[in-house]
Amino acid sequence: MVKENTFAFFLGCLMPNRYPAIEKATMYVMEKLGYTLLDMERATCCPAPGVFRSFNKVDWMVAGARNLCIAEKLDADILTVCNGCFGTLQEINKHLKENEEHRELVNEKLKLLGDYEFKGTIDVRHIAEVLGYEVGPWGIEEVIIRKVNARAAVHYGCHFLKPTRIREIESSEGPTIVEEFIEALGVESVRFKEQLTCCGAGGGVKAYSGDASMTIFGEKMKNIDEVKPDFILDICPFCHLQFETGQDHLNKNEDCNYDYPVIHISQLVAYCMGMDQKFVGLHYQLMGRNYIFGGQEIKNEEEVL
Amino acid sequence: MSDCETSDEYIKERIQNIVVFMCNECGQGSANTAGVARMSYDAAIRIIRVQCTGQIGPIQITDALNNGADAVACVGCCLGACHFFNGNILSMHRIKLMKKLFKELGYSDQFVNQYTSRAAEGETSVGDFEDIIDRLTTAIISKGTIKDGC
Amino acid sequence: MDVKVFQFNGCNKCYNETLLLKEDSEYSIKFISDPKSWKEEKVNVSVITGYIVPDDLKQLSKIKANSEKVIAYGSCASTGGVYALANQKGHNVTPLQNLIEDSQNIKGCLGEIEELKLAIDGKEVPKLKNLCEVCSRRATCEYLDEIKRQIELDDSGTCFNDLGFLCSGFIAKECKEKCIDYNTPCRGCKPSIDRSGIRMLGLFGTLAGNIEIATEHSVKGATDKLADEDDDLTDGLPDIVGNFFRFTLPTSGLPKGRIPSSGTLLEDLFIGRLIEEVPLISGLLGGSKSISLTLKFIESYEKANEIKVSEQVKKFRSELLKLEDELQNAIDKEDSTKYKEVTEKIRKIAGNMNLSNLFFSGFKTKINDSDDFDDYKTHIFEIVEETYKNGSVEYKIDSDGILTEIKIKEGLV
Amino acid sequence: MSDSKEYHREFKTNEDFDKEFFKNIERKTNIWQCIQCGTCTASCESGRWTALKTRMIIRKVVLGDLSVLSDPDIWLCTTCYQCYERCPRDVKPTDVIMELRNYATKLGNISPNHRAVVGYLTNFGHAVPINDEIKQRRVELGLDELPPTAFKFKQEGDEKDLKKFEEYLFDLPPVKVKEEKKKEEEK
Amino acid sequence: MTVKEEKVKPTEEIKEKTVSQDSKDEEPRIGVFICHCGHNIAGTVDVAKVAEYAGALPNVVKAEHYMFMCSKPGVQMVKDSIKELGVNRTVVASCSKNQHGRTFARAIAEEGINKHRHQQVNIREYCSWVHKKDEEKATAKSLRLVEAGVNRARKLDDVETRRVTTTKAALVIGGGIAGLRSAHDMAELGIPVFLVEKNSTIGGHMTRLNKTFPTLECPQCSISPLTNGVANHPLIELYTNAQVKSVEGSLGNFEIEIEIKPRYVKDNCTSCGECSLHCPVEVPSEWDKGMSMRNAIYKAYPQAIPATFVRDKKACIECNTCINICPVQAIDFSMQPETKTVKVGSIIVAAGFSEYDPTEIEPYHYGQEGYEDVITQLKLERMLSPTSLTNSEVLRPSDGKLPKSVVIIQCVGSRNDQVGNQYCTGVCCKFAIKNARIVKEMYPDTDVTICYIDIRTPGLNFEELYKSAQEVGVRFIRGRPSEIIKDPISGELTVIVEDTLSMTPLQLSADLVVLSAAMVPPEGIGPLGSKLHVLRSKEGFLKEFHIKMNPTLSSKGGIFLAGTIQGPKDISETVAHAGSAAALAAAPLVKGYIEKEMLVPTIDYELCVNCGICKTICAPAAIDIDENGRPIVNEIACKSCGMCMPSCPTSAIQLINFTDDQLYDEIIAVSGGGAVCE
Repeated sequence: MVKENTFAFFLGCLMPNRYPAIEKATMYVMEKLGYTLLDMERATCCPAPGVFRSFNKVDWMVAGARNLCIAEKLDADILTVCNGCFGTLQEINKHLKENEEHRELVNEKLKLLGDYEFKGTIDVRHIAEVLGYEVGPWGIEEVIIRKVNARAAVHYGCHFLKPTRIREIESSEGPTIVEEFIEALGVESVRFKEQLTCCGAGGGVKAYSGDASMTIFGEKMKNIDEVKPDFILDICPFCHLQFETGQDHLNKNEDCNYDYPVIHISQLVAYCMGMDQKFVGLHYQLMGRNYIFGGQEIKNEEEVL
Repeated sequence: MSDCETSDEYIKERIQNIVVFMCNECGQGSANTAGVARMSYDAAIRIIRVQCTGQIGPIQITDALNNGADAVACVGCCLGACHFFNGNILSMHRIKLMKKLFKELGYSDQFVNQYTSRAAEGETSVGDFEDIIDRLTTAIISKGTIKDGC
Repeated sequence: MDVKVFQFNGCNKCYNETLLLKEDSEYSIKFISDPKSWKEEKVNVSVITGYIVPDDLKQLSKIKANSEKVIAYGSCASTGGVYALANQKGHNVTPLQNLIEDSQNIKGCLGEIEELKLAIDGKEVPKLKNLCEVCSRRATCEYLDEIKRQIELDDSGTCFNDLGFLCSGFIAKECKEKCIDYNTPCRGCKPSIDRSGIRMLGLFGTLAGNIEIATEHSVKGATDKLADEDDDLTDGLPDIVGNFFRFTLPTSGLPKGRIPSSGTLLEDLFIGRLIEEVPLISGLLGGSKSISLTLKFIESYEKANEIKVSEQVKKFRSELLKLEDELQNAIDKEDSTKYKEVTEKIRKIAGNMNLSNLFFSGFKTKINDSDDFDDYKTHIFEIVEETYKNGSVEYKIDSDGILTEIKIKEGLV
Repeated sequence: MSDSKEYHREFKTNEDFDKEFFKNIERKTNIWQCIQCGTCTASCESGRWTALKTRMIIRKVVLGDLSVLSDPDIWLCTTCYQCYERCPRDVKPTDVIMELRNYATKLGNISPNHRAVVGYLTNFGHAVPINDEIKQRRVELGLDELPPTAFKFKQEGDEKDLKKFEEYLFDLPPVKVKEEKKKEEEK
Repeated sequence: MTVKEEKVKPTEEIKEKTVSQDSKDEEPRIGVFICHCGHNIAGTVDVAKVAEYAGALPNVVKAEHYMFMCSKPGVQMVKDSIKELGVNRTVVASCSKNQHGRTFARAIAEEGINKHRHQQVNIREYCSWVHKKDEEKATAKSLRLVEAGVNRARKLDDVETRRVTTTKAALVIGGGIAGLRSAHDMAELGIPVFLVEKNSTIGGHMTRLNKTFPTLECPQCSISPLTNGVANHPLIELYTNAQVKSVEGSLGNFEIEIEIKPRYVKDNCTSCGECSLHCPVEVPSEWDKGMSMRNAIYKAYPQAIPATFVRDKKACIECNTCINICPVQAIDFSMQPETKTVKVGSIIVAAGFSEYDPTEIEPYHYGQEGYEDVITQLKLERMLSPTSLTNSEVLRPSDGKLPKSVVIIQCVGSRNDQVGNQYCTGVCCKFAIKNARIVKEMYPDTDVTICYIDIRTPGLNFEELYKSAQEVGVRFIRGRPSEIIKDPISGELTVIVEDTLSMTPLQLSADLVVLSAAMVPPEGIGPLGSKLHVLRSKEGFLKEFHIKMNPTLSSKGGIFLAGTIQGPKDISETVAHAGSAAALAAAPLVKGYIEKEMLVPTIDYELCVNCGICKTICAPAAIDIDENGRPIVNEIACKSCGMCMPSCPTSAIQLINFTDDQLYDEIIAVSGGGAVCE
């Protein structure tokens, strides 16, 4: 039986090494919501589904299983904030739980990496899913102290919902989990064309061919630009990176001048729960550095605590 | 197998009877077509007419084997085309278990087999018959006959 | 009427049971535990127990010559019994009827003493009900979707077979041991029809009609034929001989097995069996040592796989071991009343003299309606490929949970 | 048309295909069931802009056309799983491409950038290593300078985790010299 | 085979009598006759030797060999042997059973011996013809085969040929084109027919259509003669708003309970339409696929048959306007549902199909708000049809404008594992092409595109239809669209598809998207199937008895399938199918009786353990469980396959003349030759 209201906090790569603000925000949010986050010591890259799985599926599973084992030792479900990490870990976890043959294979190899054995005792969760379903708009209402009145272009990314048969969160064709949630924060989600397509970063494409990645992304931005949102809301640091550097890259190489702040869902929630904007960390980012969250206080912190 | 030589021909020569249960529909039909077309197959093949291969159970098969048959086979309609809905499939399942049983007793699993044939094509049943003999031959060479001795 | 009970080879469960004949005054009973040493004298009825091999023919024909009536009592003597499983490895256990003609059979492991009495008095044994009719579970006999080797024990209303957990009750007569009452499927020690094993095979082959099996094409004419690779069906039934022919292998009309023998007859009969069946089989081996043997099997498995057993279980088990010794000296004293009460006690805990209630990690059914059943309940266990050792028994199972090697120290049974 | 035009052998024969090669590919029966309906290519975000034609890749696998393994397109899949979601024959193209990449890797068709990423993993335990600027920020935000991941332990002198990574995981075939040359020529 | 009148005893007599005992008691006297068949047999097999061997077998009183047994003198030999030597079982070793088995069977029948006491041994097809080269072996084999025949003959029992008088009436379930066709055909043969239709009108899907391919004629025109014909046929009793409640009995004699829901309008309705004119309630019309509205009291469509109006109780607000307004006081809210019991000889199931509901395929957003312009083919048909609201204009449901571009998507719900329909519906291609062409002809400057995976137009006139569509300029794109996307700003639809032939991804902007949805089993087929005890295919359609040889008979004797209930079909196939079903269903009724050889299993209740497995595996559902849990054989329904035998754990159930010990004797003889190395 895994611990209640406790998560092994899986950092991954991009969040700690590029966007520490998201890490900060996530910790802030989860603590406020009464969850305990445990450090996963010696954790590594998930490893990234695009690149590493492409090289060697088995090794990919082994490295992933190693991270799962760390959490199993902590006896807590894993919390990720990144679609990539979520994708990898959730898929490996589910696959190894079902496929004995591979489980044995992986456990064999795990022994080489140290004292690890995959037992399949835990689950893997994504922050968006925890917020959307476990906390829920109903629950968040009570703990937030400000609402942001803004129009956001929500980007789900791919690996959070797809493949639906493995993720089993929500239909990938018309998801509403994030929309419904941020509505409670006063944020209106604006639908734009081909909203659910990929940002172009995944599958090792960003590394393999920046141009291809940017072409796909360019189309995405065009569609977003059509509806002129206040900011872009994502749930994955990798998409986050793509949106950040991507806009910059496009501005440099094409005749366009995007400046849409890119905000990860934990950053937004953290702000609404009363985190100081400077910790939200927009000023560290390339885009929309001086964007100020509008919105009004609805109650002061004391009421919440 | 030690005391008798083990060339294919030698064994084939000595395979004397193979009991083949053929269903009244495709099995019989196919064998008749084969006969009319004057195809030829080994004289060891002895056909018993039954309504449907679904009618033949382990009892009949063991009876045959105990009474000197070298091998037993059921020939029914093609899968999905059984004239009594699914008799051939049920028979297949039972024979699958018989095979397993023989393996467990240390015998070859080729003494029983299930085939299908098509009434319009004599080749199908003849092909089945030849297949029975080939498999039986190899089985005997490697694992010996169902009888003791030899 | 003077009756002589001859104990041939193997377990002496039935032999011991015949102690109960003493309660009837009109018999004058003699127990001959070593027929070889028996010097000929005329008898009315001679009862044969234990399994028989062709070497015993000489002795048997002597007995036959001197007695008016010969009765084979118990599965071993009448149908070959559990020891005949060793025939799979080329041994030659034969039922009495194959060696000497017009002998009477009292089937069942263990055989029922009332029936024996009737047979001795030369009365007809009344027609018995079929086991299913006296079973608490109800069958619908739909096609199976999968064959299970273990089931959760909660459901006590549905037929084992409907749960995919094969039971041979269809061909069995009602009996006293009644393993089915202890969540143990029947293996047909008391068949109501000849060649029962083969018939069960036919039945299950049919019931399995829904399960995927592999087929291939024959080269010429290219029609479907049965492929010889393993599939869901054969994987579901890893040990057909042990399952359907547990007591009737020599009478089933199957050829004698050709698996090379790998030791004594006792060891051979275990090899190839499924791990979850091993305690049941060793339970059948009866004799005064069966309990300790069975527990040795169970405990070694638990030890190796770190299955925790509750205090309650330990308590019951030690109790059983005590009873075992009591039973032994009851038999030595030929004290039938003592024998009776001890067996009663054993039955209370182990379910029946076949110890059906014993299993890995606990017991299968409530023991004298205690309400703390959860403390000593068995649960579904993993099959782990490994070598297991516990004092005088040592065995090895493969990934399918099939016994591949076994060593049993002498003098255990 | 000028005489100088060269003609290449356009038709293929059985020798051009290797039926055996893909015999162990996962779920091969499903792949053989592909009806070439094009749902995958149409769903493909990348395919709208690049040369990636998922349908053709599956087709080549069915035919046993090994050119697919040296085909750079298979590295253009963003694994967005759109085709996986919609394929009417349940071919799971994304997984197929992933597996093809595995095969390709074995043959040494790996882009240098990807090699670099593997290097990062074995050195830093991360596909994206940390840098001083970020350390700086982390401190500003009140986080530990280094996250408690394998890299941190490495810094503290406990290298065994990553050593083992290097030893046992993702050992890629050596760089093809030929490829190196090409790179240079391009430059 | 036909059996002489006097030999066939009427049902009642035999009911008590199971198997004639006498055959068991008397000691068998067997006559064996070996046929030379010219040189066909004698050329290879030493017939004299065989005859000699046979003569030595126990119970054989006569063993002869003759040039042509099937010739008149040959048959006479058999007859004589019966007269002179009192032979009571005959074995003829010649050709196959199918060829001359019945000749001799009939011969002994004429001598007053039950025809099932003849055993045919096939030493031609199974021996002489296939072992030409090796005469010695062939002879040896014949010996075995003949001995087997003798052994088998020894225990042969009489089998009664029972005559079951059939009820001369038929039930047809479903009033669509298939139902109407078969009902009408049977009525024409003079059989009273009960036609049960669950809707308020007959005619089914066909009445909804605009034109029928390939000739583009008006379905109304082609079907109305049939609908009227059925409605007015003296022998056809029509139950609309009705459903089958229960089915008892078997081939020849069924008893069916029909439940009839009230119309609330009496038959004296003149269908003047006053009521619906004044009815305040409006709901979307089911018949019109929701493309138009109807009132709470309504007639599905002007030409509907029966013309009587019907009241929709759910929708009605009981304002009683109609009651007051009806000139003939036909309306009566107090009507109650009634159940009728009818006795029939055979049943035809023509329950038809439903159109697949594409909401399941999310990328197409069918039925989602904002995607009103994504419709199915049937809706398009409704738009085009002369009786439609749009008076046969094609208009966008969203804004009622003429579409400038129409995209038709094929294989929606068929050939799709994800939704579980692996089959190809087979008619979508045809009607899609038809509609595409019609639309293109109506609006030449609208561009019409069909996105297909494969175009399947087999058969006469259909490829021509395809060509004609190409002629008028319908664009064909080979590729299955991945999704339909909607621009949130402009609101226009775009279909994304790859043209697989040129390998180019396309974005087709579409004003109207038409989905060619699959044919799926009609709702409620499950319960119906189990009421009828017929088996269903995995797709959910009712399973035919034999895919090739008997596509209209269901798994249960006496119940026939007509039209799309057996699998997707177009109208002409359906009509043909229905016709054949009618013929087959009518045969026993016209004849007045069924002659069934009682080649059925008998159950020994001493052994039976009531496990019920025989019931499980009996495909024609000929084994039922009686009140005290014992299986009983329904001798009429039984198809004598013997499948129940090996499944029985105690061999309690035995198929007469194929019992275990009869087979055993035969097996002994056949296999009783030496074996390898003996």
